Amino acid sequence: MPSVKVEFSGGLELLFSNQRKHDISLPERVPADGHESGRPVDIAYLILWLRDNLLQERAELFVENDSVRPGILVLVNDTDWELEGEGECVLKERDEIVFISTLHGG
Amino acid sequence: MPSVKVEFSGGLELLFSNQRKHDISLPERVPADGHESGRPVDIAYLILWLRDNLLQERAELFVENDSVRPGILVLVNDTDWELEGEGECVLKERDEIVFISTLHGG
Amino acid sequence: MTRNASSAQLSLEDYRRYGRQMILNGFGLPGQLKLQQASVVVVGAGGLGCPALQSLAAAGVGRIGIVDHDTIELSNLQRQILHTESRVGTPKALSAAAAIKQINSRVHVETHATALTSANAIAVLSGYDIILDCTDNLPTRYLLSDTAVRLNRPLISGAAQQFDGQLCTYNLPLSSYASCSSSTGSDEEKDGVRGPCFRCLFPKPPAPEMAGSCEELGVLGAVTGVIGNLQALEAIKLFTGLHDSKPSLLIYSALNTPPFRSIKLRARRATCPACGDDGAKVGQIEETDYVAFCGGARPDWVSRGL
Amino acid sequence: MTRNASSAQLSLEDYRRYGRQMILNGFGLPGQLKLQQASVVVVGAGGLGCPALQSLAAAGVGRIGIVDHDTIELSNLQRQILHTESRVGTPKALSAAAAIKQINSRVHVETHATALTSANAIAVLSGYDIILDCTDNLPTRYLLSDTAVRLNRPLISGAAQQFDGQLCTYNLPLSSYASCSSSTGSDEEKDGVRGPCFRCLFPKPPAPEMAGSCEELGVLGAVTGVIGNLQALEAIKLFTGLHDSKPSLLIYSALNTPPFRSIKLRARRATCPACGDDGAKVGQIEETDYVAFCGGARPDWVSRGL
Ligand SMILES: [Zn+2]
Ligand SMILES: [Zn+2]
Repeated sequence: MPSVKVEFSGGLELLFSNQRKHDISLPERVPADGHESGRPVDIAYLILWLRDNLLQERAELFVENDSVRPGILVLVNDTDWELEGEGECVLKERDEIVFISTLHGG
Repeated sequence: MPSVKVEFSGGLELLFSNQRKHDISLPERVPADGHESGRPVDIAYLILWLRDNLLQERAELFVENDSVRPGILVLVNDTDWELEGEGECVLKERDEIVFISTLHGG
Repeated sequence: MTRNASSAQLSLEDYRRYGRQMILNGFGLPGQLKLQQASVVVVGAGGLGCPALQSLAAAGVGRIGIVDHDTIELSNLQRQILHTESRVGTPKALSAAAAIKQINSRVHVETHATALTSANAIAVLSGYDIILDCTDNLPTRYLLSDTAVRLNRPLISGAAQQFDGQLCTYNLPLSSYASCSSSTGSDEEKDGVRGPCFRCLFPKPPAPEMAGSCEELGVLGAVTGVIGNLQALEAIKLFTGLHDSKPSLLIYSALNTPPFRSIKLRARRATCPACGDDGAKVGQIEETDYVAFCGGARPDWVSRGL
Repeated sequence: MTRNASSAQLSLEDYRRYGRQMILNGFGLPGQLKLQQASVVVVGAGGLGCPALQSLAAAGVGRIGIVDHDTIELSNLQRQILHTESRVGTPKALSAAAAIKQINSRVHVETHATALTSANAIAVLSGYDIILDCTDNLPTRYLLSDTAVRLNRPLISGAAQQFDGQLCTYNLPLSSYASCSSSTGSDEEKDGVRGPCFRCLFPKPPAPEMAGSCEELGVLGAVTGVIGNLQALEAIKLFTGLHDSKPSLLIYSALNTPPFRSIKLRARRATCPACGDDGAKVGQIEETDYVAFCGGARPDWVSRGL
């Protein structure tokens, strides 16, 4: 049951009850009824878990083709997830995952 | 052998070869010839270790009465050391210890 | 902060002027009225004071005091962005007042073109809700902290040197400032719920050898700009009740990765000679000679070859 | 950046003016000369552009372009701190130019009081070493990124909304900029060593529903002040060779604890339609209608009750 901290920023928090920070407990492995079940819980699974459990509205603004919408940046412990294996990055206890959208005001 | 990160800021780096960040490996326990030897390595020991091994000049600007000079703030993983037991705070692997002096310019 | 927010009015012109902040969550008309009724004093109209004053005036803080006894020199213009070439030689307090009046003529500006001393600090500062420390020397920083404790005011302290900056709100009200500073709370009630003062954290100043001024050590104008704006933001958060009331110290180093670090601070020190508990205080500050306390006149760095 | 630093001169007056930054470690006379010979263009003279322009001019950047087609409104004064009450109604580019001339008349200021479009972007921006994105809308942000990639220029992008800000230097030179941008390096050599562009990170804009402007969502002036000053600092670090050349994104949230977070960014994306490798690019941007790409005209938030 890794407990991870999830944060939404840049407007994405609006999709999650306008709350920026969430503490989340996930199963150790992807549940048996899931796609590719049995693998350790990774960010790909977290994204779907957030969609199914935490998202309040308009899933299409957060998820596209079972990953995040291309305009959303995912950060794992303050590092761009592309440097960490993207969706395949396995979650460890106390990881901090941040989802941000770009701001554009000035 | 906990490896800790030590950072100096606010001018204190001038006493340490003008280098802000240092990676340091310490013994697991305070060596047998030290004061109160045998106890786990804590910040009190780190301060003396820094004085004896890393300090380049004028120890009196860093150490006073076997602790840091009163004008120096010690931070353990971004928390004021007074909240962490001050010198008795035992060091763990990858702890970040920051020593800062106050800036006063404007 | 002294008048009652609910009875106050905002002019139609001010609705237009401040609309972009009044639509913010948690700000609104009540937030704007609180700013309008608030007062702040900025000590030092230099590298930190200029950007702080600019932001405070633009946001519509009702009454702003400016304390500075200096006159403008050419070497100030690299960072003291309210002053202009044509005003070189004139007092900084007056120059800064003229500049912020051009941005917002509705702000009431009070200038104190005088040096702050232990003799006048209470008189000069007591008329304001919040004090901004934008000074450039340690003796005045200790004087400001001790005075803020005596006046029971938050002290938003900024500092900048070379590529580095620090920000801390001392004597921070630990329950919501907007509510606890209302006229219903007595000074005694407020006393118990304050964060540490400058002296709690730094009971002893750094050695004079390590404490050059900006004039001696240099500073980048963008660094003072960042810290000065952050000081204004702290004040706005306190006035509008948006501050989280957690004492913290922000350290900034423009060349570091990451550049910012936030530190969770201790509670105030019961034994602090300034803000400690009666009977537990160790030492006393009543007769402090601030300059002597900080090691006397600063050493001459140039002659020491540093 | 085009002339040779070693042959340039600094006037005696400039030694006095810039002394406080010239004594900084790693800055010195070479740093000041690099700034004097540098050019920067600030796109948007609003909430971010004003503080950025102020810091760049005060520091002595030799040539500064200002691009803005807007005129000043009363509602701008809450955060656009170069503009004054008396200049309401006049073009922002001219007002900003007048303001920074008062700080530093030795800076050469060029105004472009015109809207940036895909038709004129190359012509307007190609004359400058570094581009600052201080705009307030997504279509222009994509246009600026694509243009910066084509011109092979670093793009220092700031953004601010409500209590939040972001800062990122796109197309960052990964070896020292001060050296690699000298006349000896060809464009091809430089091409291979750049960080990601805006499109690498955000290939698709956020849904229009989530992308209001500052006018719609609001913003605090001190937040734009912090980010604008940080943008100026990025430029100064690049010009003087003090940048660490590590692509990173800074996110700021004034109400968060801690308020700042720095993120280590990926390399540029080989498949990026803008900055990707020839042959590997997926999609193309040549004929992009930037407004349509970002979802067309923004929804009317007021009528949607948000
Ligand atoms: Zn105290
Ligand atoms: Zn790209």
